[in-house]
Amino acid sequence: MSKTPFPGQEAAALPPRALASHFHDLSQQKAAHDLGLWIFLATEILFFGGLFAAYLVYALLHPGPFFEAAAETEILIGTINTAILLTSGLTAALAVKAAGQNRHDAVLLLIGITILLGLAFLAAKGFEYWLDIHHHLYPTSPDFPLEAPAAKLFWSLYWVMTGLHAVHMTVGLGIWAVIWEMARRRNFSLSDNSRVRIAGLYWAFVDLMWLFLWPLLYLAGRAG
Amino acid sequence: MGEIEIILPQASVEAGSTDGKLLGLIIISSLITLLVAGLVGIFAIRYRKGSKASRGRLPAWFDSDLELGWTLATGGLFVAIFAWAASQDFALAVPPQRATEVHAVGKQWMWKIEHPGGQREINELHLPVGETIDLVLNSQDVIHSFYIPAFRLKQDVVPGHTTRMRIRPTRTGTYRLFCAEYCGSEHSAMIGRVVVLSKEAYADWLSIQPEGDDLSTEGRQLFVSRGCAGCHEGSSKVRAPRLEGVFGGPVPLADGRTVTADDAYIRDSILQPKKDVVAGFAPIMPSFAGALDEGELVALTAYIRSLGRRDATATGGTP
Amino acid sequence: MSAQSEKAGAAAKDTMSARAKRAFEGLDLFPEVTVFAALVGLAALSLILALLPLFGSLSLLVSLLIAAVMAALVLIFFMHMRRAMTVVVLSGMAGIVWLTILFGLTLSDYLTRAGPFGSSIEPPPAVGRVGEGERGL
Amino acid sequence: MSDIPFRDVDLEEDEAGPSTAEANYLEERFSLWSWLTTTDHKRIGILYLISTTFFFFIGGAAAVLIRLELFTPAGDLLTDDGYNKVFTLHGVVMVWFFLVPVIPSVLGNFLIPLMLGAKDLAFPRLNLASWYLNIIGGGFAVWAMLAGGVDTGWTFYTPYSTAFANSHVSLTAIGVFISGFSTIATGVNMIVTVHTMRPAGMGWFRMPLFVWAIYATSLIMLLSTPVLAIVLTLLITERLLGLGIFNPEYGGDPILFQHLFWFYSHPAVYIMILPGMGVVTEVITCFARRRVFGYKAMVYALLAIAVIGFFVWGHHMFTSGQSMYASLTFSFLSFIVAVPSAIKVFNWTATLYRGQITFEASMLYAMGFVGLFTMGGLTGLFLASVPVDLHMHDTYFVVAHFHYIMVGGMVSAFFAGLHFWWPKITGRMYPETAARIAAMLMFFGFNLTFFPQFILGNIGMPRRYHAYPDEFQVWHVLSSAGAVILAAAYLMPLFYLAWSLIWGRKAGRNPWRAHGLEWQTTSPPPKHNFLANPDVSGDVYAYHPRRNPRDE
Repeated sequence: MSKTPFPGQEAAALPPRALASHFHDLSQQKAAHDLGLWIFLATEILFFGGLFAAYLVYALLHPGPFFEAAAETEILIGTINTAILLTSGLTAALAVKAAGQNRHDAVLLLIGITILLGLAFLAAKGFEYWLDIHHHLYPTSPDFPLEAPAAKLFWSLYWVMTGLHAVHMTVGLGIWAVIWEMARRRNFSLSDNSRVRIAGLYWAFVDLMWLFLWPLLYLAGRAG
Repeated sequence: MGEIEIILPQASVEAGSTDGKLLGLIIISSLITLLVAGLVGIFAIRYRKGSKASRGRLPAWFDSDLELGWTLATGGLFVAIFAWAASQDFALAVPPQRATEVHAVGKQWMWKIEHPGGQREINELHLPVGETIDLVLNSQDVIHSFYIPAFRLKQDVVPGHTTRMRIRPTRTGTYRLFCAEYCGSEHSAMIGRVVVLSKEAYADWLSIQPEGDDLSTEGRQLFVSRGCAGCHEGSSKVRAPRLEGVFGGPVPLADGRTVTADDAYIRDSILQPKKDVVAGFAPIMPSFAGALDEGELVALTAYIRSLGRRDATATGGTP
Repeated sequence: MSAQSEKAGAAAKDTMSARAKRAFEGLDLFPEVTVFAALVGLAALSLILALLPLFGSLSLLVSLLIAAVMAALVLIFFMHMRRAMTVVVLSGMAGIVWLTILFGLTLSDYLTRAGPFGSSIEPPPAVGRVGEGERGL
Repeated sequence: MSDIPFRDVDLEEDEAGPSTAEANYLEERFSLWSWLTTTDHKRIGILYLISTTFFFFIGGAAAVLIRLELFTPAGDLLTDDGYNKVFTLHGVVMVWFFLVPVIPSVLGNFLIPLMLGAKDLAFPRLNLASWYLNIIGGGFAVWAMLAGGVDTGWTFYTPYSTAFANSHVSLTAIGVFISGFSTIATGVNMIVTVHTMRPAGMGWFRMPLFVWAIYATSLIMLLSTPVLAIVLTLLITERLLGLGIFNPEYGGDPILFQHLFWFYSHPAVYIMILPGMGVVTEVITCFARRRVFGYKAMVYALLAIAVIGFFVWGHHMFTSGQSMYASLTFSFLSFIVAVPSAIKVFNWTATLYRGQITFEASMLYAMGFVGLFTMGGLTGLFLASVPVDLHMHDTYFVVAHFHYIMVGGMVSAFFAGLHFWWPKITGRMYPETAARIAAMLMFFGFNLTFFPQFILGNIGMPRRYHAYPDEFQVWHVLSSAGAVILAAAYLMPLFYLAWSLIWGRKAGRNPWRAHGLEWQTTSPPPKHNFLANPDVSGDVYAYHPRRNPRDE
C-alpha cells in the first residue's frame, strides 16, 4: 500500500489520501481518531461532572433559597438557545453525513448554517449576561436582589456553568470555521479524512451538555 | 521535656484503645515487612547467579493455588483489621450522659475557649480529670484543627460548621495543644496547653478565675444593647414572639412546619430571620449576620436558653 | 473568520436554489430530521411540565429524566453510537459511571451527617476576610 | 496457549553493535528546531526527561531548604511566610511536574511504541503538544514562584486559598490546570495506541506488564484529571470573580472542595505509583531470569488498583467533619484497595524464587522498591483505620507514609527504569560500580531521612510547622542528616549518566539479554524504530522454560 506522507506534502490536484504514516490502514486510523475523541469526551463529562456534583449537593442542602434563586434566570432566552442548539445539532449531523458521501457543497452549506446558529446562540447568551448584570444577579454585587445566602451559591454556579459552556461553544465554532475554510479550499478528502466526523461528535457533545444545563438552570424552581 | 519520647503518655480514654490498635498494626506490619524483605534477601543470596542451589521445576500447586491463597489471606487480614479499628468508632455513636459543654473558637492563629461558667481562656484549656467534656468547635475564618496528641484526638474546625469532639481525660498533667490543619502564616505559632486538673484543683481554678460574668448574663447585656429587648421584651408594642420558655420546645412556623427551638434554630433566626418565621408573626426582624461575632452569638443563645425550657428542667437552671 | 464565513454563507444562499438542489438531492435526511423533531417535542414537553405545579419538588427530576432521554437520542443517532466500536461505547459509559462514583460517595457524606439534613452548615456571621482589592492574581 | 518454543536470547549476534546504515533517532538531525518540533516519540521522551529532571531539582532544592529549616526548633532560616511558600513549592512542583509525568512521559513515551512494535504513538503531534503544555504549565508555576510564591500548600484548601491567602494562588492554579491537559493528552495517546496499534499476534495477555501499567495509569489519568481541572477553575473563579462556590458566607461548604480535590488527588497517587510497578516487574524478571510469577494476577491487580483507587478518597478527610458513616465506608474501601498492592509485592518476591539473580544497579533499585513500597503501603493501613488516623492525620506520620511510597517507591522505580533502558535510549552503558554505590547510598539516605518522621508523627509533630517545640528536635536532626545524604545520592546519577553519554562503553542491541520487542532493535533505535518487523512469536517473559504449556 503506497503511503503518502500526511501533512503538507501537496499531492497532485487530487486531495491527498489522509493516511498518516504510522497507521497501517485507513480503518485503523479512523478507529484511533474515534476512540481518541470519545476518551476526550469522557474527560469532558467528568469536567462538567464536578459542577453537577456541586449543584446536586447544594440543591440538597439549601433547597429553598437555591430554587428560589433558580427562578430568577431568563427562561425565555434559555429556551430560545435550546432550540438554536438543537437545530445546529441537526445541521452538524447532516454535515457529517454529507461528508461521508463526499458531497462537497452540502458540507459547506451545512457547516455554514451550523456556524451561524452557534453565533446566534452566543449572541443570545451575551444579551442574557447583560440582562443578568443589569439585574445585579452576580454574587459580589452590593444590591444582590435575593436575601438568602444560598441564592448566591446558585448564581455562582450559574455563571461558572454557562461560562464554561460558552467557552466550549467558542472552541467548537473555531473548529467548524477552520474546517469550513479547509473544505472550501478542497485540501482534504471529505470521506477519507475524519475531521468533519470528529468535529460533529464534539459539537453534538456540546449540544448534549446544554441539554442538561438547561433544566438545571432554567427549568428548576419554576413549578407553579 | 528534654528526654527522648517515642510514645506519648496516654491521657484520655481514647488514647488507650488507639494505642492498642496502633501496636497491633505495628506488629502486623513489621511481620509482613520482615517476611517480604527476608524472602527477598534469602532468595537474592540463595539464588544468585552461579550459586549451587537447586532450581528444579516448581510444584504444580505452587502457581495458581498460592496466588489465590495469599489474595484471600491478605483480604481477610485487612478486613479483620478494619473491623477491629472501626469497632472503636461505633462506641462513639452512643451519646454521652451528662457532658459539660466547652466552646472553642478557632481564629487565625489562636484558640479562644469559653467555659459554660463564663471563664475565658486563650490557647489554654483547663479540664477536670475523669469527666466527659463536649468540645463545641467553631472557626471564625479558615480551617484549623484542634489537636491534643496526648489524647490521640483531633477535629478539624471548619467555618460554617459547628463540629463536636468528645474528650474524656484520664490523667492529670499538662499536654500540648496544636493546630494541625494549615491555616496561614503563623500556623506553627497556634500552639496551646491543655491542663488536666484533679476535681478539687479544677474547682479552685474555677473560683479564682476573674469574675467574668457567665455566658447568659453576658447574653442578657447583648440582648439589651443590640436592641433585641426592644421587640422581644414584655412591654414592647411591636408584635414579636416572647422568648421566655421557648428553648427546647416545638415552635409552629408560618408555613405550617413545626421545628424544635434548639441552638441551630436560634442561630438561624438571628442570622436569617426570614428563613423560619414563627406562625402568626410578620417577617419584619432585621438580619444580624455581620453584626454579631461568634462569641456574641454563643452568649445570646446561652441567654435565650437560660430563659427557661418548656420541658423538664425548672426555669433558669444553668445548662 | 466568522464575518468571512457569513459572507460566504450569504453567497452560498443566493445561489441556494441551484446549487443546493444539486447538493441535497440523494442526501436522505431521514433519521436525522425525525430525531430532531422528537428532540424539539421532548424539549417542549419538558418546558411545559416544568412550568406546571404538577410535581412540586420533583419537577427538576422529571425535566432531568426527559433530558436523559433526549441525550440518548442524540448519542444514538447524531453520534452514531450504534455503529461505534465497543471500546468507544465503553469509554463513553466510563465517563458516566465515574460520575456516579463521584456523586454517590460524596452524597454518602452529606446524607449521613449528624442532625437534621443540611443543619450541619449554618451561614456564619460575616467572617473577617482580606479585602477584595488586596487579593492579587 | 500454543507451545511457544523456549529460546533464551542468544548472545553472539548481539555483540556486533549497531551496524545499521540508517542513522539512529539521535543523529538524524542535530538542529535545535528539529528537536523542538519533533513528533518522534523517542525525542519527546528525552525532552520530557530534561524538563522533569529540571523540575526534580527545583523541588529537591525546596526539600533541602525545608530540612535545613527544621534542623532547629526555632524558625530561624526562613520567615514563616517564606517557609510556607517553600513547602508549597516543594509540593506543587514535585506532584504535578515530576511525579505525575515522569515515568509515563519519559519511559512510557520512549518505550510503548517500541514494546508494541509500532512506528510511533497514535497521535504524534498530540504527544508534542503534551510536552509543550507541560512546559507552559511549568512556566506558570515558576513565574508564580519568582513573583513571590504561593503559601496555601499543594492542597489549596479553601477558604484559606480563596479568601485569606494573598499570594499567587491563581497563577499557580492556572499552571497546574494547563499541565492537567498535558496529562490528559498523554493518557489519550497511550490508551489509543494500546487499543489500536498492537502488532498482530500480541493479544492482551501477551503484552509486557510495563505496557499494562502505563495503560492502567492512563485510565486513571483520564478519569481523574478533569475533576482537578474543574476544582482549580472554581478556585480561580472564586478568587478573581468572587463566584464563591466554596464560600462559607454563602452557605458553601469547604468540605465539598476537599471531596472534589481528593477525588482527583488520591487516584493521582496511583498515577504516580503504577508506572513504577510496571518498571519494577520488567527489571526483576530480567535480572532474576525468571518469568513473572502469576502474570494474570499482576494484570488484574493493576486494573483493580486503577478502579478501586477512585472509591477511597475519603480517608484524607476523617478529621474534617465528614460524617462518621462516610468515614467508615471510606476506611473499609481503603483496606480493600491495599489488597492488590500486597498481591503485587508477593508476586515480585515469588518471581525471585529459583532465579539466576544478578545485582546490576537497576536490580538494586527494584529490590529497594519492593522493600520500601511494602513499608509505605502498610503504613497506609495505619492511616486507613479511623481511630489511628484521628491521631496521625496531618502529622509527620503522614509525611513519612507518602514519602515512603513516592520517594522510596516511585523515584527508586524511575531510577531502576532509567538505568535499565539507558543503553537502549542512548546507546551507551553507564558505569556499573558508580551506579551501585548511588543506589545503596540512596537507600540508606532515604531511610535515615524518613524513618524518624514516623516517630515524629507518633509523638504528635504536626505537618507544615515552621517552628516546633524542642522535644521533637532529636528526630528532626536525624531526618535532616539523612536528607543531606539523599541529596548527594540524587546528584550522583546526574554526573555519571552525563559522563556515560560521551565516555560510556557502546551498548549492544541487548546488553541485559532481556526479552521485549524494544530489545530487538538497535540501540539507540532508528527513526522508525524497527528496520525489519519485530518477531512477536516469542512468549512475553520467556526467561526460563515453561514447565508445560497447560499452565499460565
